[in-house]
Amino acid sequence: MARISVQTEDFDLGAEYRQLCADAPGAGAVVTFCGLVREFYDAGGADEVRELRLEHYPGMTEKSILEIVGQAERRWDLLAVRVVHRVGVLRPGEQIVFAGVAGRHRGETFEAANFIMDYLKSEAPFWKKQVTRGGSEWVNIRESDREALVRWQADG
Amino acid sequence: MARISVQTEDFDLGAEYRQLCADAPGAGAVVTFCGLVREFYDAGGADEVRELRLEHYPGMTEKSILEIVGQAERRWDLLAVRVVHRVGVLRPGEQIVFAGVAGRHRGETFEAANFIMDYLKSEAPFWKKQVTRGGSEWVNIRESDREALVRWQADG
Amino acid sequence: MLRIHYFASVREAVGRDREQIEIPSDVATVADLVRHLRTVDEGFERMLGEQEQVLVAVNQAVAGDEAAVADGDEIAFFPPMSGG
Amino acid sequence: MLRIHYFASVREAVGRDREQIEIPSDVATVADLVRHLRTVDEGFERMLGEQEQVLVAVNQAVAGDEAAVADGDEIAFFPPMSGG
Repeated sequence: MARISVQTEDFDLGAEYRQLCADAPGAGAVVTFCGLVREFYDAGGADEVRELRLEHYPGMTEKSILEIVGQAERRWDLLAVRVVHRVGVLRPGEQIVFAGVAGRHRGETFEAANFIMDYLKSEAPFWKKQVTRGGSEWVNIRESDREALVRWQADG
Repeated sequence: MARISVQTEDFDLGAEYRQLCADAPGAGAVVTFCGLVREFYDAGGADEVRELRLEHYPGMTEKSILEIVGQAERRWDLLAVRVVHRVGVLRPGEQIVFAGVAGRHRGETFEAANFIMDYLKSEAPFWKKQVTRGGSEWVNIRESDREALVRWQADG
Repeated sequence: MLRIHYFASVREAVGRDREQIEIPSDVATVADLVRHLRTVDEGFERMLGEQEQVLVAVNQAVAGDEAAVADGDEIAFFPPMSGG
Repeated sequence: MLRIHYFASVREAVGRDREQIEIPSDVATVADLVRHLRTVDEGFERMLGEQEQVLVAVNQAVAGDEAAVADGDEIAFFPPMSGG
Protein backbone atom coordinates (compact mmCIF):
# COMPACT_ATOMS: atom_id res chain seq x y z
CA MET A 1 0.00 0.00 0.00
CA ALA A 2 1.66 3.21 -1.17
CA ARG A 3 0.16 6.69 -1.33
CA ILE A 4 1.99 9.63 -2.84
CA SER A 5 1.09 13.29 -3.25
CA VAL A 6 2.70 16.33 -4.82
CA GLN A 7 0.85 19.37 -3.55
CA THR A 8 1.07 23.07 -2.71
CA GLU A 9 -1.01 22.59 0.47
CA ASP A 10 0.57 21.89 3.84
CA PHE A 11 0.11 18.45 5.44
CA ASP A 12 -0.63 17.24 8.96
CA LEU A 13 1.93 14.75 10.24
CA GLY A 14 -0.46 13.36 12.84
CA ALA A 15 -3.09 12.64 10.17
CA GLU A 16 -0.51 11.07 7.84
CA TYR A 17 0.66 8.83 10.68
CA ARG A 18 -2.89 7.72 11.50
CA GLN A 19 -3.48 6.88 7.82
CA LEU A 20 -0.26 4.83 7.72
CA CYS A 21 -1.39 2.86 10.77
CA ALA A 22 -4.82 2.31 9.19
CA ASP A 23 -3.16 1.10 5.97
CA ALA A 24 -0.86 -1.28 7.86
CA PRO A 25 -2.71 -3.44 10.37
CA GLY A 26 -0.19 -5.61 12.18
CA ALA A 27 2.63 -3.05 11.88
CA GLY A 28 5.15 -3.04 14.72
CA ALA A 29 7.10 0.04 13.65
CA VAL A 30 6.30 3.35 11.97
CA VAL A 31 9.04 5.78 10.97
CA THR A 32 8.23 9.27 9.75
CA PHE A 33 10.56 11.85 8.29
CA CYS A 34 9.60 15.47 7.88
CA GLY A 35 11.80 18.02 6.10
CA LEU A 36 11.40 21.68 7.05
CA VAL A 37 12.59 24.85 5.31
CA ARG A 38 15.77 26.00 7.04
CA GLU A 39 16.79 29.61 7.46
CA PHE A 40 20.17 29.03 5.91
CA TYR A 41 20.81 26.74 2.98
CA ASP A 42 24.05 25.10 2.05
CA ALA A 43 24.57 26.91 -1.21
CA GLY A 44 23.46 30.10 0.45
CA GLY A 45 26.30 31.67 2.42
CA ALA A 46 25.36 33.96 5.26
CA ASP A 47 22.14 35.45 3.97
CA GLU A 48 18.93 34.41 5.67
CA VAL A 49 16.43 32.61 3.45
CA ARG A 50 13.17 34.52 3.05
CA GLU A 51 11.46 31.95 0.92
CA LEU A 52 12.07 28.76 -0.99
CA ARG A 53 10.45 28.17 -4.38
CA LEU A 54 9.95 24.56 -5.26
CA GLU A 55 9.56 23.72 -8.93
CA HIS A 56 8.84 20.24 -10.27
CA TYR A 57 8.14 18.32 -13.48
CA PRO A 58 4.46 17.33 -13.28
CA GLY A 59 3.94 13.76 -14.42
CA MET A 60 7.56 12.71 -14.14
CA THR A 61 7.55 13.68 -10.46
CA GLU A 62 4.78 11.26 -9.52
CA LYS A 63 6.31 8.55 -11.72
CA SER A 64 9.73 8.98 -10.08
CA ILE A 65 8.33 8.87 -6.55
CA LEU A 66 6.33 5.72 -7.31
CA GLU A 67 9.45 4.16 -8.79
CA ILE A 68 11.49 5.00 -5.67
CA VAL A 69 8.78 3.66 -3.36
CA GLY A 70 8.53 0.50 -5.49
CA GLN A 71 12.28 -0.04 -5.14
CA ALA A 72 11.95 0.25 -1.36
CA GLU A 73 9.00 -2.17 -1.35
CA ARG A 74 10.97 -4.75 -3.31
CA ARG A 75 13.98 -4.34 -1.06
CA TRP A 76 12.23 -4.55 2.31
CA ASP A 77 9.09 -6.17 3.67
CA LEU A 78 7.00 -3.02 4.15
CA LEU A 79 3.33 -2.71 5.04
CA ALA A 80 2.57 0.88 4.01
CA VAL A 81 4.43 3.84 2.54
CA ARG A 82 3.36 7.46 2.24
CA VAL A 83 5.22 10.30 0.53
CA VAL A 84 4.06 13.92 0.36
CA HIS A 85 6.19 16.55 -1.38
CA ARG A 86 5.15 20.17 -1.47
CA VAL A 87 5.83 22.56 -4.34
CA GLY A 88 5.40 26.30 -4.73
CA VAL A 89 6.50 29.04 -2.34
CA LEU A 90 7.51 28.01 1.19
CA ARG A 91 8.85 30.03 4.11
CA PRO A 92 11.44 29.07 6.78
CA GLY A 93 9.99 26.65 9.30
CA GLU A 94 7.38 25.31 6.87
CA GLN A 95 7.11 21.60 6.08
CA ILE A 96 8.48 20.59 2.65
CA VAL A 97 8.41 16.83 2.53
CA PHE A 98 7.00 13.85 4.41
CA ALA A 99 8.04 10.23 4.10
CA GLY A 100 6.37 7.63 6.31
CA VAL A 101 6.95 3.89 6.39
CA ALA A 102 5.10 1.24 8.39
CA GLY A 103 6.64 -2.20 8.73
CA ARG A 104 6.82 -5.23 10.96
CA HIS A 105 10.23 -4.47 12.47
CA ARG A 106 12.16 -1.37 13.31
CA GLY A 107 15.38 -1.90 11.36
CA GLU A 108 13.86 -2.31 7.91
CA THR A 109 11.40 0.52 8.54
CA PHE A 110 14.19 2.98 9.39
CA GLU A 111 16.26 1.85 6.44
CA ALA A 112 13.39 2.14 3.98
CA ALA A 113 12.45 5.67 5.12
CA ASN A 114 16.05 6.81 4.84
CA PHE A 115 16.42 5.13 1.42
CA ILE A 116 13.28 6.82 0.10
CA MET A 117 14.55 10.23 1.24
CA ASP A 118 18.00 9.63 -0.30
CA TYR A 119 16.48 8.89 -3.68
CA LEU A 120 13.77 11.53 -3.43
CA LYS A 121 16.40 14.22 -2.95
CA SER A 122 18.34 13.38 -6.07
CA GLU A 123 16.18 11.31 -8.41
CA ALA A 124 12.77 12.97 -8.27
CA PRO A 125 12.52 16.10 -10.47
CA PHE A 126 12.24 18.82 -7.84
CA TRP A 127 14.34 21.96 -7.77
CA LYS A 128 14.68 24.47 -4.96
CA LYS A 129 15.36 28.14 -5.44
CA GLN A 130 16.13 30.18 -2.36
CA VAL A 131 15.29 33.85 -2.08
CA THR A 132 17.40 35.95 0.29
CA ARG A 133 17.70 39.70 0.77
CA GLY A 134 20.55 39.64 -1.73
CA GLY A 135 18.59 37.94 -4.50
CA SER A 136 17.69 34.42 -5.48
CA GLU A 137 19.65 31.34 -6.45
CA TRP A 138 19.13 27.67 -7.19
CA VAL A 139 20.11 25.27 -4.43
CA ASN A 140 22.61 22.66 -5.53
CA ILE A 141 22.39 19.12 -4.28
CA ARG A 142 24.70 18.59 -1.32
CA GLU A 143 27.67 16.36 -1.93
CA SER A 144 26.66 14.15 1.02
CA ASP A 145 23.35 13.36 -0.71
CA ARG A 146 25.19 12.04 -3.73
CA GLU A 147 27.35 9.90 -1.47
CA ALA A 148 24.21 8.49 0.11
CA LEU A 149 23.10 7.14 -3.27
CA VAL A 150 26.46 5.54 -3.93
CA ARG A 151 26.18 3.81 -0.57
CA TRP A 152 22.78 2.25 -1.35
CA GLN A 153 24.01 1.07 -4.72
CA ALA A 154 27.02 -0.61 -3.11
CA ASP A 155 24.72 -2.30 -0.56
CA GLY A 156 22.41 -3.40 -3.38
CA MET B 1 16.47 20.13 24.78
CA ALA B 2 15.37 16.65 25.79
CA ARG B 3 12.01 15.58 27.21
CA ILE B 4 11.35 12.06 28.41
CA SER B 5 8.28 10.35 29.87
CA VAL B 6 7.44 6.93 31.23
CA GLN B 7 3.67 6.68 31.41
CA THR B 8 0.68 4.36 31.31
CA GLU B 9 -1.30 6.86 29.18
CA ASP B 10 -1.29 6.76 25.41
CA PHE B 11 0.42 9.57 23.48
CA ASP B 12 -0.45 11.61 20.38
CA LEU B 13 2.25 11.46 17.72
CA GLY B 14 1.04 14.66 16.07
CA ALA B 15 1.27 16.57 19.36
CA GLU B 16 4.72 15.13 20.11
CA TYR B 17 5.89 16.22 16.66
CA ARG B 18 4.56 19.75 17.12
CA GLN B 19 6.35 20.00 20.48
CA LEU B 20 9.61 18.83 18.89
CA CYS B 21 9.29 21.53 16.21
CA ALA B 22 8.55 24.15 18.89
CA ASP B 23 11.61 23.00 20.87
CA ALA B 24 13.85 23.13 17.80
CA PRO B 25 13.52 26.38 15.85
CA GLY B 26 15.76 26.18 12.80
CA ALA B 27 15.41 22.42 12.45
CA GLY B 28 15.58 21.06 8.91
CA ALA B 29 14.71 17.45 9.71
CA VAL B 30 12.46 15.67 12.17
CA VAL B 31 12.45 11.87 12.46
CA THR B 32 9.89 10.06 14.56
CA PHE B 33 9.72 6.40 15.45
CA CYS B 34 6.66 4.76 16.93
CA GLY B 35 6.59 1.17 18.16
CA LEU B 36 3.24 -0.64 18.19
CA VAL B 37 2.16 -3.87 19.90
CA ARG B 38 2.24 -6.67 17.32
CA GLU B 39 -0.13 -9.59 17.25
CA PHE B 40 2.68 -12.12 17.20
CA TYR B 41 5.90 -11.74 19.14
CA ASP B 42 9.19 -13.38 18.39
CA ALA B 43 9.37 -15.47 21.50
CA GLY B 44 5.74 -16.31 21.03
CA GLY B 45 5.26 -19.08 18.50
CA ALA B 46 1.91 -19.24 16.75
CA ASP B 47 -0.39 -17.98 19.46
CA GLU B 48 -1.95 -14.58 19.00
CA VAL B 49 -1.01 -11.99 21.60
CA ARG B 50 -3.99 -10.79 23.64
CA GLU B 51 -2.09 -8.31 25.70
CA LEU B 52 1.39 -7.16 26.53
CA ARG B 53 2.36 -6.24 30.09
CA LEU B 54 5.18 -3.77 30.36
CA GLU B 55 7.06 -3.67 33.64
CA HIS B 56 9.85 -1.23 34.44
CA TYR B 57 12.20 -0.12 37.22
CA PRO B 58 10.95 3.32 38.31
CA GLY B 59 13.84 5.69 38.85
CA MET B 60 16.41 3.68 36.93
CA THR B 61 14.21 3.81 33.82
CA GLU B 62 14.23 7.59 33.62
CA LYS B 63 17.94 7.70 34.45
CA SER B 64 18.75 5.17 31.70
CA ILE B 65 16.71 6.99 29.07
CA LEU B 66 18.34 10.33 29.92
CA GLU B 67 21.74 8.65 29.70
CA ILE B 68 20.93 7.20 26.25
CA VAL B 69 19.61 10.55 25.01
CA GLY B 70 22.72 12.27 26.39
CA GLN B 71 24.95 9.86 24.47
CA ALA B 72 23.06 10.69 21.27
CA GLU B 73 23.33 14.42 21.96
CA ARG B 74 27.09 14.15 22.43
CA ARG B 75 27.46 12.07 19.30
CA TRP B 76 25.36 14.19 16.91
CA ASP B 77 24.40 17.86 16.64
CA LEU B 78 20.73 17.55 17.66
CA LEU B 79 18.23 20.31 18.38
CA ALA B 80 15.53 18.44 20.31
CA VAL B 81 14.85 14.89 21.47
CA ARG B 82 11.68 13.39 22.89
CA VAL B 83 11.19 9.86 24.24
CA VAL B 84 7.92 8.43 25.57
CA HIS B 85 7.74 4.84 26.81
CA ARG B 86 4.49 3.34 28.00
CA VAL B 87 4.20 0.76 30.78
CA GLY B 88 1.29 -1.33 32.05
CA VAL B 89 -1.15 -3.38 30.01
CA LEU B 90 -1.25 -2.82 26.24
CA ARG B 91 -3.23 -4.51 23.48
CA PRO B 92 -2.23 -5.35 19.88
CA GLY B 93 -2.14 -2.23 17.71
CA GLU B 94 -1.53 0.09 20.66
CA GLN B 95 1.43 2.46 20.74
CA ILE B 96 4.27 1.38 23.06
CA VAL B 97 7.14 3.76 22.46
CA PHE B 98 7.89 7.06 20.75
CA ALA B 99 11.30 8.48 19.89
CA GLY B 100 11.51 11.80 18.07
CA VAL B 101 14.60 13.72 17.03
CA ALA B 102 14.84 17.17 15.45
CA GLY B 103 18.12 18.21 13.85
CA ARG B 104 19.61 20.40 11.18
CA HIS B 105 20.20 17.66 8.63
CA ARG B 106 18.53 14.43 7.71
CA GLY B 107 21.38 11.94 8.08
CA GLU B 108 22.28 12.67 11.69
CA THR B 109 18.61 12.89 12.67
CA PHE B 110 17.86 9.42 11.28
CA GLU B 111 20.97 7.97 12.88
CA ALA B 112 20.24 9.47 16.28
CA ALA B 113 16.63 8.21 16.33
CA ASN B 114 17.76 4.70 15.38
CA PHE B 115 20.58 4.80 17.96
CA ILE B 116 18.19 5.86 20.73
CA MET B 117 15.82 3.00 19.88
CA ASP B 118 18.67 0.47 19.77
CA TYR B 119 19.79 1.41 23.27
CA LEU B 120 16.29 1.85 24.64
CA LYS B 121 15.44 -1.72 23.70
CA SER B 122 18.32 -3.28 25.55
CA GLU B 123 19.68 -0.82 28.11
CA ALA B 124 16.60 0.73 29.67
CA PRO B 125 14.98 -1.45 32.35
CA PHE B 126 11.73 -2.42 30.64
CA TRP B 127 10.43 -5.97 30.39
CA LYS B 128 7.60 -7.25 28.21
CA LYS B 129 5.37 -10.16 29.11
CA GLN B 130 2.98 -11.40 26.45
CA VAL B 131 -0.33 -12.98 27.26
CA THR B 132 -1.77 -15.43 24.72
CA ARG B 133 -4.64 -17.90 24.92
CA GLY B 134 -2.10 -20.51 26.01
CA GLY B 135 -0.76 -18.51 28.93
CA SER B 136 1.84 -15.83 29.46
CA GLU B 137 5.57 -15.59 28.95
CA TRP B 138 8.38 -13.05 29.08
CA VAL B 139 9.61 -11.72 25.73
CA ASN B 140 13.33 -12.20 25.23
CA ILE B 141 15.38 -9.56 23.47
CA ARG B 142 15.80 -10.40 19.79
CA GLU B 143 19.27 -11.36 18.71
CA SER B 144 19.22 -8.62 16.03
CA ASP B 145 18.81 -5.98 18.76
CA ARG B 146 21.97 -7.16 20.46
CA GLU B 147 23.80 -6.99 17.15
CA ALA B 148 22.61 -3.43 16.71
CA LEU B 149 24.41 -2.43 19.91
CA VAL B 150 27.62 -4.08 18.83
CA ARG B 151 27.44 -2.12 15.58
CA TRP B 152 27.16 1.26 17.32
CA GLN B 153 30.06 0.40 19.61
CA ALA B 154 32.23 -0.51 16.62
CA ASP B 155 31.29 2.79 14.92
CA GLY B 156 32.08 4.72 18.10
CA MET C 1 6.82 16.63 -33.45
CA LEU C 2 8.81 16.71 -30.19
CA ARG C 3 7.54 18.40 -27.04
CA ILE C 4 10.50 19.93 -25.20
CA HIS C 5 10.33 21.08 -21.56
CA TYR C 6 12.91 23.12 -19.66
CA PHE C 7 13.05 23.31 -15.86
CA ALA C 8 14.66 25.37 -13.12
CA SER C 9 18.00 27.05 -13.98
CA VAL C 10 17.91 25.48 -17.46
CA ARG C 11 14.48 27.03 -18.05
CA GLU C 12 15.74 30.44 -16.94
CA ALA C 13 18.86 30.19 -19.10
CA VAL C 14 16.96 29.11 -22.23
CA GLY C 15 14.34 31.75 -21.53
CA ARG C 16 11.24 29.58 -22.03
CA ASP C 17 9.63 26.65 -20.31
CA ARG C 18 8.44 24.59 -23.28
CA GLU C 19 8.25 24.39 -27.04
CA GLN C 20 7.30 22.01 -29.81
CA ILE C 21 9.61 21.35 -32.75
CA GLU C 22 9.39 19.28 -35.89
CA ILE C 23 11.87 16.44 -35.52
CA PRO C 24 14.65 16.84 -38.14
CA SER C 25 15.38 13.77 -40.24
CA ASP C 26 18.95 13.44 -38.88
CA VAL C 27 17.85 13.31 -35.19
CA ALA C 28 17.62 9.74 -33.87
CA THR C 29 19.18 10.06 -30.41
CA VAL C 30 19.46 12.53 -27.52
CA ALA C 31 22.96 13.42 -28.71
CA ASP C 32 21.59 14.21 -32.19
CA LEU C 33 18.87 16.40 -30.70
CA VAL C 34 21.33 18.33 -28.55
CA ARG C 35 23.56 18.88 -31.59
CA HIS C 36 20.55 20.13 -33.55
CA LEU C 37 19.34 22.51 -30.83
CA ARG C 38 22.84 23.98 -30.37
CA THR C 39 22.90 24.81 -34.06
CA VAL C 40 19.46 26.33 -34.44
CA ASP C 41 18.99 27.87 -30.98
CA GLU C 42 21.39 30.45 -29.59
CA GLY C 43 19.65 30.38 -26.18
CA PHE C 44 20.15 26.63 -25.92
CA GLU C 45 23.83 26.92 -26.87
CA ARG C 46 24.38 29.67 -24.29
CA MET C 47 22.53 27.65 -21.63
CA LEU C 48 24.82 24.63 -22.17
CA GLY C 49 27.84 26.88 -21.71
CA GLU C 50 26.51 28.33 -18.46
CA GLN C 51 25.14 25.24 -16.74
CA GLU C 52 27.44 22.97 -14.78
CA GLN C 53 25.42 19.87 -15.56
CA VAL C 54 22.32 19.31 -17.68
CA LEU C 55 20.20 16.16 -17.47
CA VAL C 56 17.84 14.91 -20.15
CA ALA C 57 14.62 12.95 -19.75
CA VAL C 58 12.90 11.14 -22.61
CA ASN C 59 9.22 10.47 -21.91
CA GLN C 60 9.70 11.34 -18.24
CA ALA C 61 12.65 9.03 -17.57
CA VAL C 62 16.24 10.25 -17.28
CA ALA C 63 18.12 9.13 -20.38
CA GLY C 64 21.69 9.03 -21.69
CA ASP C 65 23.16 10.52 -24.88
CA GLU C 66 22.49 7.39 -26.87
CA ALA C 67 18.79 7.12 -25.94
CA ALA C 68 16.47 7.02 -28.94
CA VAL C 69 14.35 10.08 -29.74
CA ALA C 70 11.29 9.61 -31.96
CA ASP C 71 8.33 11.56 -33.21
CA GLY C 72 5.82 12.26 -30.44
CA ASP C 73 8.34 11.99 -27.59
CA GLU C 74 8.40 14.33 -24.62
CA ILE C 75 11.93 15.56 -23.94
CA ALA C 76 13.02 17.57 -20.90
CA PHE C 77 16.24 19.37 -20.01
CA PHE C 78 17.00 20.29 -16.42
CA PRO C 79 19.78 20.65 -13.81
CA PRO C 80 20.46 17.94 -11.16
CA MET C 81 17.48 17.53 -8.86
CA SER C 82 17.43 19.14 -5.44
CA GLY C 83 14.21 18.01 -3.76
CA GLY C 84 13.53 16.68 -0.29
CA MET D 1 20.67 -2.04 55.36
CA LEU D 2 20.34 -2.95 51.68
CA ARG D 3 17.16 -2.45 49.68
CA ILE D 4 16.82 -5.25 47.14
CA HIS D 5 14.44 -5.13 44.16
CA TYR D 6 13.48 -7.98 41.84
CA PHE D 7 11.92 -7.44 38.41
CA ALA D 8 10.11 -9.41 35.71
CA SER D 9 10.92 -13.15 35.50
CA VAL D 10 13.44 -12.80 38.35
CA ARG D 11 10.73 -11.28 40.54
CA GLU D 12 8.36 -14.13 39.72
CA ALA D 13 11.00 -16.78 40.38
CA VAL D 14 12.06 -15.29 43.72
CA GLY D 15 8.41 -14.81 44.64
CA ARG D 16 8.63 -11.22 45.88
CA ASP D 17 9.36 -7.80 44.41
CA ARG D 18 11.46 -6.23 47.12
CA GLU D 19 12.99 -6.70 50.55
CA GLN D 20 15.39 -5.06 52.97
CA ILE D 21 18.25 -6.96 54.53
CA GLU D 22 20.95 -6.13 57.05
CA ILE D 23 24.24 -6.15 55.19
CA PRO D 24 26.39 -9.01 56.54
CA SER D 25 29.93 -8.06 57.54
CA ASP D 26 31.50 -10.28 54.84
CA VAL D 27 29.59 -8.65 51.93
CA ALA D 28 31.66 -6.00 50.14
CA THR D 29 30.84 -6.68 46.46
CA VAL D 30 28.00 -7.86 44.24
CA ALA D 31 29.61 -11.31 44.11
CA ASP D 32 29.67 -11.47 47.93
CA LEU D 33 26.02 -10.47 48.10
CA VAL D 34 24.97 -13.12 45.55
CA ARG D 35 26.90 -15.76 47.53
CA HIS D 36 25.18 -14.62 50.72
CA LEU D 37 21.67 -14.67 49.20
CA ARG D 38 22.20 -18.14 47.70
CA THR D 39 23.03 -19.44 51.15
CA VAL D 40 20.26 -17.85 53.15
CA ASP D 41 17.49 -17.76 50.54
CA GLU D 42 16.26 -20.91 48.82
CA GLY D 43 14.04 -18.89 46.47
CA PHE D 44 17.06 -16.86 45.28
CA GLU D 45 19.14 -20.02 44.76
CA ARG D 46 16.34 -21.65 42.77
CA MET D 47 15.84 -18.46 40.70
CA LEU D 48 19.52 -18.42 39.69
CA GLY D 49 19.22 -22.01 38.55
CA GLU D 50 16.16 -21.27 36.42
CA GLN D 51 17.12 -17.96 34.81
CA GLU D 52 19.25 -17.91 31.69
CA GLN D 53 20.85 -14.59 32.57
CA VAL D 54 20.49 -12.30 35.58
CA LEU D 55 21.69 -8.70 35.62
CA VAL D 56 22.47 -6.66 38.72
CA ALA D 57 22.11 -2.93 39.26
CA VAL D 58 23.72 -1.07 42.15
CA ASN D 59 22.03 2.25 42.83
CA GLN D 60 20.16 2.08 39.53
CA ALA D 61 23.19 1.43 37.31
CA VAL D 62 24.02 -1.99 35.87
CA ALA D 63 27.07 -3.33 37.70
CA GLY D 64 29.51 -6.25 37.44
CA ASP D 65 30.42 -8.90 40.01
CA GLU D 66 33.21 -6.81 41.46
CA ALA D 67 31.13 -3.66 42.05
CA ALA D 68 31.17 -2.46 45.65
CA VAL D 69 28.06 -2.90 47.79
CA ALA D 70 27.71 -0.75 50.89
CA ASP D 71 25.18 0.02 53.57
CA GLY D 72 22.26 2.04 52.23
CA ASP D 73 22.65 0.85 48.62
CA GLU D 74 19.76 -0.05 46.36
CA ILE D 75 20.38 -3.36 44.60
CA ALA D 76 18.24 -4.83 41.83
CA PHE D 77 18.20 -8.22 40.11
CA PHE D 78 16.48 -8.65 36.74
CA PRO D 79 16.65 -10.47 33.39
CA PRO D 80 18.00 -8.77 30.20
CA MET D 81 15.85 -5.79 29.23
CA SER D 82 13.25 -6.09 26.50
CA GLY D 83 11.78 -2.62 26.07
CA GLY D 84 11.05 -0.58 22.97
